[in-house]
Amino acid sequence: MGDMVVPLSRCLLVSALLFSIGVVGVITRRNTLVIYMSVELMLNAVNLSLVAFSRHLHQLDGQVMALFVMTVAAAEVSVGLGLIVAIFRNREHTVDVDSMNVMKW
Amino acid sequence: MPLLSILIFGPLLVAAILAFIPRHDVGLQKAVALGGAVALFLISLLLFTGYSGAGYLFTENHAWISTSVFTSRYKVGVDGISLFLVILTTLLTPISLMASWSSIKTRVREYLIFMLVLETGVIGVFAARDMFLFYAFWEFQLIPMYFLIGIWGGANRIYATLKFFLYTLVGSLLMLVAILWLWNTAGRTFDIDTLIKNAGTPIQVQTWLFLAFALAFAIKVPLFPLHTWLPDAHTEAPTAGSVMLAGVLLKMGTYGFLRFCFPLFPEASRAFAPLFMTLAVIGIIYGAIVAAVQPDMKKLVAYSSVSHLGFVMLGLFAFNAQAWQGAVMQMVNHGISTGALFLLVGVLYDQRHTRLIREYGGVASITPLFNVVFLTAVLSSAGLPALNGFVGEFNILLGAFQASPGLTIAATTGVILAAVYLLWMFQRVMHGNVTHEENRKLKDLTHWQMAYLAPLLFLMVWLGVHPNTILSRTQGAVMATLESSRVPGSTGSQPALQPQAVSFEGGPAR
Amino acid sequence: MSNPVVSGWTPANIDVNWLLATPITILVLAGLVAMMVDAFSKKKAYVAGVALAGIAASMFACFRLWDTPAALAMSFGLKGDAATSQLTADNYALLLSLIILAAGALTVIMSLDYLKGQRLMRGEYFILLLFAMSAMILMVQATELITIFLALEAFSVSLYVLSAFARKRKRSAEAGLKYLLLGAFSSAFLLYGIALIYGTLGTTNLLEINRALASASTVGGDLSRYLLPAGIGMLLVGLGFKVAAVPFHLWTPDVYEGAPTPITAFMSVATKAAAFGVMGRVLLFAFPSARPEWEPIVVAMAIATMVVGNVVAITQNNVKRLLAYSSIAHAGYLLIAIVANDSVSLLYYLMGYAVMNIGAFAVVAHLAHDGREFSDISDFRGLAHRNPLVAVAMTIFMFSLAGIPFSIGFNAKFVLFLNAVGREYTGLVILAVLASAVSAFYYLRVVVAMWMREHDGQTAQAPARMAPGIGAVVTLCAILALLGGVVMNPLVGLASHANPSQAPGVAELPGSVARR
Amino acid sequence: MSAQAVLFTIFAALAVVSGVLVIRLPNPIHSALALIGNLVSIAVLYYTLNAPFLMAVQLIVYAGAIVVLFLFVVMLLSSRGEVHARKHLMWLAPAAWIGALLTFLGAFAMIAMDGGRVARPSDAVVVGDPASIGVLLFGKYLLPFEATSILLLAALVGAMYLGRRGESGEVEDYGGAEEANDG
Amino acid sequence: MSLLPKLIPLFPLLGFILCGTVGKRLSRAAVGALATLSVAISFVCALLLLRGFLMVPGEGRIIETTLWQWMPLYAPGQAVKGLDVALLVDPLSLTLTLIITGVGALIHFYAMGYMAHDARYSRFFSLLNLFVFFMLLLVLGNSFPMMFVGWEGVGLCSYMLIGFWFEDMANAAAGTKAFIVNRVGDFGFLAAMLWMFSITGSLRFADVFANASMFTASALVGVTLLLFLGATGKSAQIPLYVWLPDAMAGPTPVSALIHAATMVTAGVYMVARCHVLFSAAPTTQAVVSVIGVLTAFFAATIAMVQFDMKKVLAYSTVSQLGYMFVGVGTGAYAAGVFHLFTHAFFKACLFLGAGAVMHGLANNIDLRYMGNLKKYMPATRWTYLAAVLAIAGIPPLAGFFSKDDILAAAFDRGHAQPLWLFVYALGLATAFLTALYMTRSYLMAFEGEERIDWAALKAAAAHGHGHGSDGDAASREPVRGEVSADDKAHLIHELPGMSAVLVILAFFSATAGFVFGISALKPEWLPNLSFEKWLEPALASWWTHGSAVAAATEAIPAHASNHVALAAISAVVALLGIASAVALEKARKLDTSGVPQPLYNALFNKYRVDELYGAIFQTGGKALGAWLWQVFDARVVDGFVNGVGAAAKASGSALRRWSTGYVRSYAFSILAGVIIIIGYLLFYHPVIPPVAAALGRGAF
Repeated sequence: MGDMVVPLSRCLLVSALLFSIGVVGVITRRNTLVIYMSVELMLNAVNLSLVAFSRHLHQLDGQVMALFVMTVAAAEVSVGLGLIVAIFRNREHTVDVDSMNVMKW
Repeated sequence: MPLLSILIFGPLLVAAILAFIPRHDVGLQKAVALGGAVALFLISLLLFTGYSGAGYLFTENHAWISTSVFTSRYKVGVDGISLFLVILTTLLTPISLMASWSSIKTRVREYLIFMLVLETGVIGVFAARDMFLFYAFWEFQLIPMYFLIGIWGGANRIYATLKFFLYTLVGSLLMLVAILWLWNTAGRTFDIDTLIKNAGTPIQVQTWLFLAFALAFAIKVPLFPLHTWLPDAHTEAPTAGSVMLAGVLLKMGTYGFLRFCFPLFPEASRAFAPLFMTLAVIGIIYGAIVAAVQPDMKKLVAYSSVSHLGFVMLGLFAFNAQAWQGAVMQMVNHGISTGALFLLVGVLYDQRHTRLIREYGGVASITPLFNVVFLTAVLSSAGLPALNGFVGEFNILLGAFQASPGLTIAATTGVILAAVYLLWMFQRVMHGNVTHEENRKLKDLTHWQMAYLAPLLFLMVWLGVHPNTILSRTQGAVMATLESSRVPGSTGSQPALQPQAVSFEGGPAR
Repeated sequence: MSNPVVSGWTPANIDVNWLLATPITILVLAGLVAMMVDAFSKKKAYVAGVALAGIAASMFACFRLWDTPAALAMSFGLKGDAATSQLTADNYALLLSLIILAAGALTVIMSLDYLKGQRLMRGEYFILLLFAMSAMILMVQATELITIFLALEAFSVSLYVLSAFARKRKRSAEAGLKYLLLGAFSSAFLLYGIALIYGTLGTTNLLEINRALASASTVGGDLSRYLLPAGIGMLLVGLGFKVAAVPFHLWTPDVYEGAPTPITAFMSVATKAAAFGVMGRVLLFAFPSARPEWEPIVVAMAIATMVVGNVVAITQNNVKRLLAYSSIAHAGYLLIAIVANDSVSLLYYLMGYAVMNIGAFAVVAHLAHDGREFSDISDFRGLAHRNPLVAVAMTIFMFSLAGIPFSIGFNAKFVLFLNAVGREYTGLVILAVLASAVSAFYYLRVVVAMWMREHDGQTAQAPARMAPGIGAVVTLCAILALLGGVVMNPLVGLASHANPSQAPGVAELPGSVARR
Repeated sequence: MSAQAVLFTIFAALAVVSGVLVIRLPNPIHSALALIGNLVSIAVLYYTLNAPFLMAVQLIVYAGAIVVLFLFVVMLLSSRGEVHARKHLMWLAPAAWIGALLTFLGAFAMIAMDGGRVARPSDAVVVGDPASIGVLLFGKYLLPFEATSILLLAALVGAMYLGRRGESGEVEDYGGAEEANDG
Repeated sequence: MSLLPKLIPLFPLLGFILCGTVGKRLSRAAVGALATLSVAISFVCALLLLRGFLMVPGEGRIIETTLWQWMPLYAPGQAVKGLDVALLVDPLSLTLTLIITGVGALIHFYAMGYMAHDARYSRFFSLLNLFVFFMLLLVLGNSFPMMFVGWEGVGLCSYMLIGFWFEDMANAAAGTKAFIVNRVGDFGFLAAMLWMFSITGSLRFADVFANASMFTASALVGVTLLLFLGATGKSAQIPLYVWLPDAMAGPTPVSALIHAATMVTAGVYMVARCHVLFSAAPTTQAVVSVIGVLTAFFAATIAMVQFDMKKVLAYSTVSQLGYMFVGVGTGAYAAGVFHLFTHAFFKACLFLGAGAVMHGLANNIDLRYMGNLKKYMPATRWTYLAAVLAIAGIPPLAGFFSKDDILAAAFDRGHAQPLWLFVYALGLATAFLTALYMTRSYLMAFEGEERIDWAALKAAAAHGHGHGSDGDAASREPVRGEVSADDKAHLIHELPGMSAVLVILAFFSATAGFVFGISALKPEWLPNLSFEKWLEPALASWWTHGSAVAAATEAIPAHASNHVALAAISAVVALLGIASAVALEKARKLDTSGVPQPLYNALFNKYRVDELYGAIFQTGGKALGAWLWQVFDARVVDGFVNGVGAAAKASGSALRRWSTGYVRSYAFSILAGVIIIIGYLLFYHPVIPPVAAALGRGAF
């Protein structure tokens, strides 16, 4: 294939870029749900790296790992959404993460 | 018989018994505590009668901690130096208990327990022959004192007790690092004798280790300018707390120098001797001057401790037998005299609930016996010859003069100043007309109070006229310590100790 | 099968010894049984009973597995190549498991009273606790990064929920949410780190990593110059988050304060044990050769953690929050053990820390009543009057945490510092002792409140009688804290016996993989 | 440039753009939709990287399940979104951008230095087909696979507990009774 | 013979213990008798010792007896030896012992009457006995430390007895002042001991003096000057004389015994005891002599204008002590000690006379409210007169011999060293002043117009006798008349016991001089009881055998002048002084109205030295103490300590803000950590060129 293949470094670069975007999302967004989405971005970015590495190493281990990561993402999201629903029910109806600062210092 | 273990764990046992006495039965609690403390004192006298010669006696050595990381043994023993500090502790504990017999009204049981635990800790420090054991006791005894000041202290007690605890702790922890370093470099053991034998560390390292040890001890002493915790702690502590604090806790610092700093780091100790002697002399004079202007009697006595312990430090860093004998003597003396002073201030405080000098005046005409006892304690503290205080100071000065005449002469002015602040205080409290009507109701010393003051008075006089009671027993230990603190290669100009040449029976007339 | 990449990993070739996983499987089974009991029984104490039974059985399994010969203590690897195994039951893992289990047992016992008082008695609580424990044990037993990651996520998820267990309480819910958001965020970094390590070394198996690095054959080609250290760094971010190392510590005070007190106790001890266990295994076993890369990072974290934890704790007025910062500080000391390559102190310290910290939180739990928690320092005022035994116990815990002699806390610190000095990390130790001098101040504040101040009478006072469960935990911990201060041989012996380097084919070699 | 590479470049760009949209769109529903775009783009990237099975899972699990879950909750909560903007947190957004940029630059440099050197040609193509992955999953990765069971169980129990309506007797303190007593 | 020395101090000690412990339960007579007897027995012991000494030749008159070892001494390079509790009896110490116990016993006896009505009777006698005990230790100690024990012990007793009536703060303050000023002197003594020990390795007199050659010249001067500093404190010399006048606040027997006859002479004794060292240090000798004569002169000038009878006597004591120092400073140790000896009698007599006056006048001590007391107190008057003449130096009374001896010695030494001519001249001037002011005090008290405050006397009599302060007497207005002569005789009376003591002392004041005086001036028919010869073995020969110091001592030229002429000059000067006083009395100017006001102020206020010291040491010391305490200690030292704590707290308060409560900022903190780690990984190696190179290779 020669240079026909997408270079590993390019994949990693895209992955890093997506990861960074996710990071920015987590920090800049106040809506808890969007923060969750940003975390998903980050996890997907890592998955991309894993897959790229997997191809690079002529293995499938990376792909299996990505599969596990998806499970983790699903579990996290389900609990996270459950939590936000519980909070939303009990609290002044907002999902603004900045309003959760009773405890500080 | 494992005398030292009995002395170390006896108080704990008594404290444990106290825990099971019903809370309301205060009388029984007091009786048990005092009975235990007196019994322990009597047992400690067996140390005195059984001690002979030099070296460590009553040694116990049992396996304790034996792990892959380190080994530490339960090794205790006393030599002539620690012997008297142990006895001083066992003596002052029952006295303190008696002094607080009626003045402590709240949480009596806890109070008694903490006093006894304190006794354990302090005796442990003086008896430990294993560095780990020593350090454990060294820090451990902070706890009971911390509670004694913090619970039964004066208005500003919490600040004072925290300051006491933290100040001491900071110093101790750096010593801990030094101990660990020493362990690593000197044979990976905590056995003090082995450490001393192996501690041939290069001078640069020695300097740091010495400073770490010295910081811990100097804070405890306290050496100027590390003294500010002391007046606060004393002012706020209950009487018995002050007695124990001044009587024995401060001695742990000077004892530490003698027992650890000098043998372990002989070169560094000597290299720093000018600095420490200077600080000691500053402490002597500074403590005295500041004491003179104190409006509070306890604070005055506290600052006087700074001054008195300055003498001890001066003697210690003179590195000769005369001064060390004096220093050891002075450690004991200070415990007796200052302890008595605190007790007497406590007698006044219990009745009037103030320690301000200006609240008194003319007390002598109301309480003649108190007057005599107080004056004796004051004079003992001021170093009047024929009383105990003089012997220590005189020996220290004799020895220190050989090391540094100039500083010693400066220190000698402390003798003048001691008279100034003590007698001036005495005059303002005891003499003149009764200016406060409340003072007319002051009671003279009761039999109970005399019962616990009498031993101290007796010792003041006895040790003044026959200090050999102590000096003859400390000589061997002092000489041995001096020998082990000798800088290798240098020929000491110490007197040649020929045991058979020493006569304590009194030399023949010329 | 024909696929070359599966090379060798055919079911027939894999050595699966489920016996080694019994501590985990027992807990999972117990969790499942508990779910059934919860579903069919109104009496939630039965659930707790199941949980305790499960923990006891798991502990028993741990004891049975203790000292399994190294060759037999490996599982889930290729037959004949122990270094490919993914699960180990070495003493290191078992001791950590025991710490986790003990913490869990004490938590369950004190939770019964606590939950009753807080009207929170739910079966899920114990079930989640069981799952969390099993995941933690899996994490310390695993020798493979993906398993570690999954286990970490599993117990984290449980803990997210447990933190928010008093979901109608503002602080609890907030704690859960904060923990979850930050946990997910940080585990993304952890995952990234794992991905980089995988990418550069071609394996996620710790033993293989060790072997690969030791033999210096660069499996992943030339990738390891920066990306491998970066991977280790990201790994440290994720683990640093779990152990509450600065600057990843910020969740700790909030979560510790908001979570139900027994959960806080459990988190502070078990999470720490699991995370430090993994950190030790990863850094000291997988990456000893990469020490030049990670050591400065860990040292910096240790310094910052000790300083920040202790200094900020001074200003805290809530005991739970104070203990949270104190746990940060203790993480700093533990990081020294990591740096000093000292698993003995690490384990011993964790044991000691478990005893005194659970005890302290149990006392806080004791103060909670009437559906509310009273964890302000002012709530401790006059406790010595009202409840002297509790005050004595709390005093023991505080002095032990401060590292005053004749307490297990002192001995733990002593051993840790001793080994660190013995390995020439004196500078760190000096900093650590200064920091612990600072720490004495805030521990003493609690003691001051209990002994030297009177209750202002404005807030409700703690019940005079102690609930049996909490009482038992407090008493046990107090006795252990004191006993451990005098008797060191058994626990240190246990810790020294749990040295994981007995794993075969794993050698600690000097030198670095990369750059130099 | 091969078709694969072209495909990669296009969808990588799409993924980045949709990613940016996720974090920039004010309405969470829009964000969720952008997330779908992002996930799909990544799925395509998986395909270009020889992971067809993963692409399928990505589409089914992520775009199909997770994002739908997101949409449900977003609509369920019909939140007012980000209402109070805290003045003292204004620094966070630029700081985050700069920080993320720095991180990315660091990653860029590292990838350039390490990854740039190893673009070695590869002839053995390993494709992640379901069978191979299955073998790995139940062989080599049996233990992590089992680990996920704990994870999922915990998530299940947890989510159920959290999502359940409250029962009587549970102490509530919402309503401002509790004041922050630290400070 | 070795038992007696031990017994001498023992009895007063026993007396002290008995009076102090059970004294309150005994009757007053018993206490007084016990105390007096204990001293008297010691006196008998001393007499027995004297008898023993007189039976052996001079060389054998020395006993050193050890009681027990006090403490070990570790002199560098020497074997450990003991510092003993041991006594040394030689003619010098025996002389002092006789004075102390003899005069002491008399004063004890006198005090039984004087203190009869005091509330703290037993305390008084126990302290008096304690004083005698310490004084005996002082003179009998065989080493410097032993001497120091007595030295400070007598200071303590002095302190307690001056402040005996401590209800009046002025008395207590006087006591404290005495002790503290003495401590300044003791500092010198102590420092000298340290120095001597560091040189000779011993502190026993015999060892130190035998090794006097080990001292360098400067060490010798230093040691002796320090010793002399001790002496100036104890013996009230410039600059430490300020305590003695105030010390008159104590009961009069105390003033007589401690502050006139015995304790204050300890400095003289000490210099005489250390004559080996002093003789070898001419610089110090000059200092001692000049200080002595200056003190003598200035104290005499102050005494001129005082109205307090006891103050006059106090300054007179200071002045006479100055003479003694001139004696021992000049090298005429025997003369100095001889003056000490005679002074003990006449000054005790004078003080006890003044005490009798006070006793008669209900504690009035102000000369302005006396006059014509000869009418009421004849015995007191005659004995007082005899003592005045003795101190004035009228031949053949005791003072004449002793004073003349000193002046002659100074004049002799003036041949070689002209400084001593100045000493002699000033001494002579002082002799004139002494005669003048002593006669003045006699005239104002016993002769002339009657200025007695009868009303106050009557009031006091109604209240019964009590000894309060002396100070308020001066504020009373004189009230005349209205009291019958009978009443007067009843109000002012003498106690026979007290008078008997006065007579004995007056007798010795009159005769001691020509019995024991210098042989050159004595008629042939008197037995040869020369004081100098008696002391000779102790002062010259023993300690210095073969040493270099001995040579130095002998280098001083022997007597060369015509002593008869010098004595005549002295006598004339004394007579002139008396005549002047009588003349002033005739002119009614004894109340000092003739003295110019500025001079009067300066003299009456003792040259304001007290105020100067007060300003420097009291005010300045207090200010320094307050500054050190409240500023330096509290702000600087403690400020640093608290500052560390505050800094920790402040950094804690700052760092806790890190934990803002906002989860997003927590996330940013994690990101920051990541950045730091990545930054660190990239930091140590150049980044830009390799990246550029990689890009050049087509990394992506």
